[in-house]
Amino acid sequence: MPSSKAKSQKSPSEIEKKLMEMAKRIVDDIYAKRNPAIELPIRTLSNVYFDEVSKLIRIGDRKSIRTYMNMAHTRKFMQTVLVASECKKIMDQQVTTSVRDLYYALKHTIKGSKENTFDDQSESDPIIEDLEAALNTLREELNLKTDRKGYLAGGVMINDMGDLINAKKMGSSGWAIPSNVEPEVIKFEDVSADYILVIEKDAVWQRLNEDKFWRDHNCIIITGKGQPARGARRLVNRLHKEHNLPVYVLTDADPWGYYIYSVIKQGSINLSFLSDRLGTPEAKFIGLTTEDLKEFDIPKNVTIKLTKEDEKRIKELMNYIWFKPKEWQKELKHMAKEGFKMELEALSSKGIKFISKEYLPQKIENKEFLP
Amino acid sequence: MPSSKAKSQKSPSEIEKKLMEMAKRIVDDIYAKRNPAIELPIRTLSNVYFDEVSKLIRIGDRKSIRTYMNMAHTRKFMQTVLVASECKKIMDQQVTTSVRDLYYALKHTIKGSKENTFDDQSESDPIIEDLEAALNTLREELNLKTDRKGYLAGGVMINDMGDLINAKKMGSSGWAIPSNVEPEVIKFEDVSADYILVIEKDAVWQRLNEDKFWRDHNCIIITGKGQPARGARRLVNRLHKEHNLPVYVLTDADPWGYYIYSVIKQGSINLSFLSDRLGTPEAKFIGLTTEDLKEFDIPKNVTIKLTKEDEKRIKELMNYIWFKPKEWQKELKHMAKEGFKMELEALSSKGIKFISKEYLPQKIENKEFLP
Amino acid sequence: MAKNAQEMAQTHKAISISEFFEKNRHLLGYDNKIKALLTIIKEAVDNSLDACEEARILPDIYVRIKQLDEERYEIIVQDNGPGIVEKQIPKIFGKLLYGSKFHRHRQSRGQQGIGISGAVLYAQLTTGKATEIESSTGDGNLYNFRLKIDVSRNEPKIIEKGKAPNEDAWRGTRIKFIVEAVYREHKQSVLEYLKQTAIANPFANITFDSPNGRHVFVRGIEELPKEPKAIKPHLEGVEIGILSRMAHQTKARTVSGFLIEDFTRVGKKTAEEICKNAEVNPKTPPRKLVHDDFERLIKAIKKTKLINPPTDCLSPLGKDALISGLKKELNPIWVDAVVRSPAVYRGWPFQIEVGIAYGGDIKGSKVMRLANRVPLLYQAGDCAITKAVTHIDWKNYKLSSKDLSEDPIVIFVHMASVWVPFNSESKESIASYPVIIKEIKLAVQECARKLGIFLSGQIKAREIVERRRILEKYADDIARALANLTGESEEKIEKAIKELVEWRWGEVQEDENDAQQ
Amino acid sequence: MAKNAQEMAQTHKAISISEFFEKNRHLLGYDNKIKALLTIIKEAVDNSLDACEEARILPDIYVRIKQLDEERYEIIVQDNGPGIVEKQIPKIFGKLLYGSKFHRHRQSRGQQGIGISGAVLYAQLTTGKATEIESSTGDGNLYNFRLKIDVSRNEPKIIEKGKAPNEDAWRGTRIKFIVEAVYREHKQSVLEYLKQTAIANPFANITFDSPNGRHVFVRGIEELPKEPKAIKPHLEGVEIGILSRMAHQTKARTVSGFLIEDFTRVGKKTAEEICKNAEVNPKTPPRKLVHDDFERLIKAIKKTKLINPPTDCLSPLGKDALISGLKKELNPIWVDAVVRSPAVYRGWPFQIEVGIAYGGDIKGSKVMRLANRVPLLYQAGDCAITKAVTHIDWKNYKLSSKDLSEDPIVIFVHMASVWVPFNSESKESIASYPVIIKEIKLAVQECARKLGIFLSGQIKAREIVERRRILEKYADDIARALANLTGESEEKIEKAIKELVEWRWGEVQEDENDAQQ
Repeated sequence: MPSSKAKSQKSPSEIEKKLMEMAKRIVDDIYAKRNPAIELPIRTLSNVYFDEVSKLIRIGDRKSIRTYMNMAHTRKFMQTVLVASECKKIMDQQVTTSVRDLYYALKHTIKGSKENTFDDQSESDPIIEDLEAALNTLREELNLKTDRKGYLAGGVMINDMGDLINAKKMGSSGWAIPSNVEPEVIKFEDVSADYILVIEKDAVWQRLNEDKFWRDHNCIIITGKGQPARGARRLVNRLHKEHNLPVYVLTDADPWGYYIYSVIKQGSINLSFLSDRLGTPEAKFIGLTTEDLKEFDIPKNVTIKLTKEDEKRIKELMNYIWFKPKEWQKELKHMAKEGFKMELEALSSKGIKFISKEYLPQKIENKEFLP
Repeated sequence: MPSSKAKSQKSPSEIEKKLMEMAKRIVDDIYAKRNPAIELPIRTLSNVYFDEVSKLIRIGDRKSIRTYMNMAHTRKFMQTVLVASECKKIMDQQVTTSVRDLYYALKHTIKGSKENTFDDQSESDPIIEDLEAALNTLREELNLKTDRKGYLAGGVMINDMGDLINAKKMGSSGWAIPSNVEPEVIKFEDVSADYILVIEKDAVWQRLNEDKFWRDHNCIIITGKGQPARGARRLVNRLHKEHNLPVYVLTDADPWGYYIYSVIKQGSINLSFLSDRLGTPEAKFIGLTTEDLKEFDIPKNVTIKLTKEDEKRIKELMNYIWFKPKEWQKELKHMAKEGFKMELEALSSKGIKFISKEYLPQKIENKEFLP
Repeated sequence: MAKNAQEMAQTHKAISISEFFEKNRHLLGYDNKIKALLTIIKEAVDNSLDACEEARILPDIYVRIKQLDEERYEIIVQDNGPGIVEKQIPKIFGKLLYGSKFHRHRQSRGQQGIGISGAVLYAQLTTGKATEIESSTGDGNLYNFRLKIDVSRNEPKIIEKGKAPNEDAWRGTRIKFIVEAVYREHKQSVLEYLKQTAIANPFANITFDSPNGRHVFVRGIEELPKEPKAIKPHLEGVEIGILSRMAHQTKARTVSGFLIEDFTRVGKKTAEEICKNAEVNPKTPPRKLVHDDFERLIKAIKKTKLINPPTDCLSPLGKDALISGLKKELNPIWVDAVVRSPAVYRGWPFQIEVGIAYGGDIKGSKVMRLANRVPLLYQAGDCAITKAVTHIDWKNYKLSSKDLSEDPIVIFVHMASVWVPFNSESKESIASYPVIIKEIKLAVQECARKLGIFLSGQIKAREIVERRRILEKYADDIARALANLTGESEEKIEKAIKELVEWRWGEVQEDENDAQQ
Repeated sequence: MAKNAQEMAQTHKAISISEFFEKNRHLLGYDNKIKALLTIIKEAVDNSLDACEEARILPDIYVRIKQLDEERYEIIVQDNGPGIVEKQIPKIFGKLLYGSKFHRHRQSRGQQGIGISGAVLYAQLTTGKATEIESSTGDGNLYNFRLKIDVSRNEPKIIEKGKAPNEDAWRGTRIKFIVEAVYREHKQSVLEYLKQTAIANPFANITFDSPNGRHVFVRGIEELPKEPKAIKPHLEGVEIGILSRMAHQTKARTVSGFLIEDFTRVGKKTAEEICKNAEVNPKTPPRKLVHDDFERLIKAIKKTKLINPPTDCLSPLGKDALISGLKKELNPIWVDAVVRSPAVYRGWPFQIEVGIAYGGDIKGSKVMRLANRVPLLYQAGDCAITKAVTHIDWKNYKLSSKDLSEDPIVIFVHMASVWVPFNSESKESIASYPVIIKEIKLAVQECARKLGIFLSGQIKAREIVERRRILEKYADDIARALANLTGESEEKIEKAIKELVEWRWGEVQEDENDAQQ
């Protein structure tokens, strides 16, 4: 959809219409001398719930009202209107832009003062999320894109803006996942893989890519390089939904790795309004677990002692409803009791190829997954 | 060269021989009851010089002697021997591994103590650099690889481990640059571009890729996402040397951006022993400069005030011999005097497409480069 | 060589109190030459104020410090007080531990009869000069003395003595010392002492000719504080030694009578209850009481509920005088004061008053500590007042810093008592009895609450004006954005926003349904 | 009501020193009931030690504290000193400011004749009980008194007096007080005071029956410290007041003779130089000197170079005694001491000695402050000793913390002087004269340097053994790696490494050509 030439005139999209309606209501308030207001879904833990049916984190019904005349809101109100206006502008021009470009495009000193509209990007980013939630849309549909992160290799043929990319022929790099993977940009031409393996660490992904693990096991390997960005999560969601591929997740055995898994599986609190598009509730956890230490006879000295912060985070995870399944409670308790965590690279202590030749095949064969 | 199957027996490479010779000398020392020693080039500013002929930062002749019986060295001596041994092992197996895997493979508790061979990766990484410098080699030739970073798009056809990649057909992502781009892995099958544009920021790269800037201007665009990793630097070096492509660099107008340019151009202090392979002395600086503010009539409010740290860094840059050309001295003085810096995204304040449609074309056309 | 007891006995000898303080002058406030100057002026001015008050005269005090030599100064302090009768002059100025206030239980500045004669001692010690005193009670005679102290006997030594006709019927006392000293103007200086004295005694005129020029502190009110009454001791805190001594000196003829007459606030019922609990016949003549009787009496007193001492022995400044003093010397934008009800420690009544002045000419923060209207300038760290003030978190009262380090504020704390418990004989800080600290804290907090209300009012007023400015500031940008989004005219929207603000800016909006914003 | 001068004059009255201290008992160390107990024992034990030393008797001191009631204690202090002659007993114990040491310039524990009678005053004040004194000079008679003080006259009041045959020829003094007090064992307790006293007086036997059991501090050396000599005043620091008083009391018949005879270290030449500079005829009879003469004399004295006072009036503990005391009571692993040469402040000679004990039974760090062999337990913060010790960066001396907070160390500092300048009459801290702080600092630093050498030796020795352990620890891993790299036998390499270590581990390697490692 984006192209380098702006079409001369186009009819407004659904999203553009929503933006304009929001603005219309504000203007009506102003004319009627009412305090102008924007209604926004609340995006904190207090307004988020775990939907037992869809197994997704979802946003609740509670709204906050951001008004012009409440001093605690005035600046944010102004910023919200400005971001909405700029989104309309770039949609009119049919270009996409990065959230950082958006920030720069809007930053200026307010007339008659020394104050800036935005002081830094950490002010504009949450406003974008507010708009996404309020309009029930993705930023990509507002023609915005975020930092991209993550790589893919294996049995899938991708059509990216017309370019055909064979993920089995991407050499040592793999295919870099863009920030916008919506069907308008990215199409799957041919999917031959049997399942998707999502890997927390790029180094491990590279090890598996070098060993052509995806060829031997007929799968797709994806890394998010840590907490996956929206692009990678959306891609997993689409591949699973559209082609029914099972999803296995491989992370460090620590509370942060487990949280990454949970975000892939049921979405995050902050982006709870997007869980339908970003979460993949059928994902399974393949490892590492602290129980692996014994099962795979990993030397104890490659484990790492839990920090105070780790311990706190473990307690928090145990209280999340989506970690309530007994297998997870058991694993978390075990980690807390034993007092150690492990990184994926710890498997290298058993030999460079241990992960691709023994660990993963055994886990997949025996279906040793956590839910 | 790497493959998933280890060949049964292979003759040792040059590098392996050097490793073995180093070990042999140590063992001879031990048998002769001499203090075993490893000679290492010193890699700090004190032993680095700017070679006016090649225009590269180069390492000097001074060596340090790391010995077993000097208590300040003993642990590092042990670690050096261990890393050397592990490198030989993976070369024997003909696999590559990440520096993080190497760390995990070597980490264990020392017999009869509670001490670990390595406490964390920040202990093993410098030892790898020591070995690279001592053996005058790249880590890639030791079958090690680092984190990869950076993307490329435009007029080049790449052969990556046998996979043919057309960088004009890489959709919204571009080609992800791997950490090892040595000729054994990456070959350039066809180079049609006229020049290379190296861009500090990924967001700007994406903007240009979306606008198909590389098609309209027949070039290659590369981003290192900040300070480029070795892979991207080596790639620029090879494309320039092997295909004689001019190299233009586009960074933020701040001392950190300028330093990124200098690293691309003449190498870095820390990896001064690799400047021949990583530096591209013929690179030119295309922008941003603080003078651009006036020339392109950029609104003053998107500039950022210099911090104390910025000011300190400017002074340091002015003293580096490779920033001595008068154009650079003038720019740095101007920045210090005016007291502001600018990010690339600041150009968006002139419109989303200003950078691709006006700024870069004008600069390239008029050859407005800094040396 | 080794001595036996007989030999040792020969060296034993009585020591005069003057000799003692001559060697231990730091105990009286003569630690160094800067402080010595302050101590002398303090003793003389305190005496003048005490005398004027007792004689119900509005004080006019004149102080002059003149430099004679590098470290030699002439000090003159003159008052319009009642004057001193001729025969008392030598003893008052020339004998340590001689005075009118020690045996009397009433609030006064001086207490021990040691201050002014200490100054005479210091002068003769450092310069060898006699001190000159002129005084008249307002009759026809003007007496003048040049005095020293005979240190080994602790008796006055009259160097010269004269009598002149007092033609103007002048009344008052004038003292002239010549001492080794150093004059400085800093936070513990004579000038600061006189300024605080002027605040605490707004009924006094004080003129000060310093080596650097004249300072005049003009009287702010025309009324003297009410005269404190002397009281008898209170039974609370009386110890067996004192009780038995008093019993042997009493004029009362029965124990019961002794308790009622020699102590304050003991009625017949209380006296008899004490005697009963002590198993002492209330009719027993006090001189016949033996040691065991006293022990039982002390125990009985401790068990008996006693009425608090009367408080007319106290003479606080009062709220109006305090405010007047702070206003005239500090010129603040806000001032208020709090006077606590009297309280009691160890049987002694005391009363705390606090004034706070804020802003205006005040720069920085300062705690002024006073005891019986006398400023305390040294040993702030040890003082109950400092402890009470620094334990308060001033941010609670809308000041900008927890410890006042960034606020223009003077906190004036006055303790009035029959017997102020000082930490040392130089009377520079008040001992930290818990009940004293508590009273100070309550008074300071009450006054600080009033200041807090004033300050938050100021803040609120600023905020409301600020609100309008902020709303209008954003109008331009909001209008442009809304125009782009709706296609309406930017000018029209901006005008509407400004009308809206004009219409409704005064309304206070509370953040209720919107915790996350 | 308003009073005139005549009325006021009638109320003036002399105050006795006993009355003064009765009301200001905190000045003598009776701030509270815990401290009171310590003060009494301190005064009595100090007197006993002083008396024994003067009579050249090795002291045996017995102290007993017995609880009688919740806050009532009986205190007994007994010595084997010279005893007190019958007629002196009442004055010594029953009159304040009476003593043998005030007018004499010599190092002693007590100074002002105010301590022990102050204790008697406190006892009668709090419990009404007389103090009992028994004493014999070793002849056939044993005298006993029950004494109080007549407070208004500051004279002893003999309640009972007796004489008994002294059949065992016992010699010494025994005092028994009954007081209100509270007994505690903490860092400012009687026990701590006696322990420090035992360290500072290792020639004394001290037995202490506390309410919680017996503590015995056994004599460590059998020799008394050398006897200090009395000295005359020194001209440095003499003030005009003192000079003129002395001139009127002297037996000398010329000014020159007066200067030579009544002051220490003034020779004929010096005396004449002073007279010449002062333009005073050296033959003038001192009584004929007038004020101006004294002024000129004082100026001349200030200009004249004076010889330092003699130091035989001082009796430091000495290095051996100090080490002996610290060893016997603290059982450290290291101890040493430094005795400075005498120095002078304001004409008074003084001498600093410092002992440091480290490790062994010592837990935590402590500074023991002593003046003339008397431990100082209160007001540490104000004391010159504390200031000197805390200004030292102890890390420079190889201790593990800058402020000693983590080290097992006792720093013992003793100031011996004819006249110790205390900050208050209760003698709890030494005034911070710069020259005193400097002397303490130099002594402590010198002693600390010795400790530093000891500690760095310990560290070095540990390091050398550690070196071998480290080298051997890595042998296994290095051998395996080298075997992999060279193809040689792992066992063979490991054996060779161990031989290498065995051969060369003692060699010290310095980091020379290898700064970056």
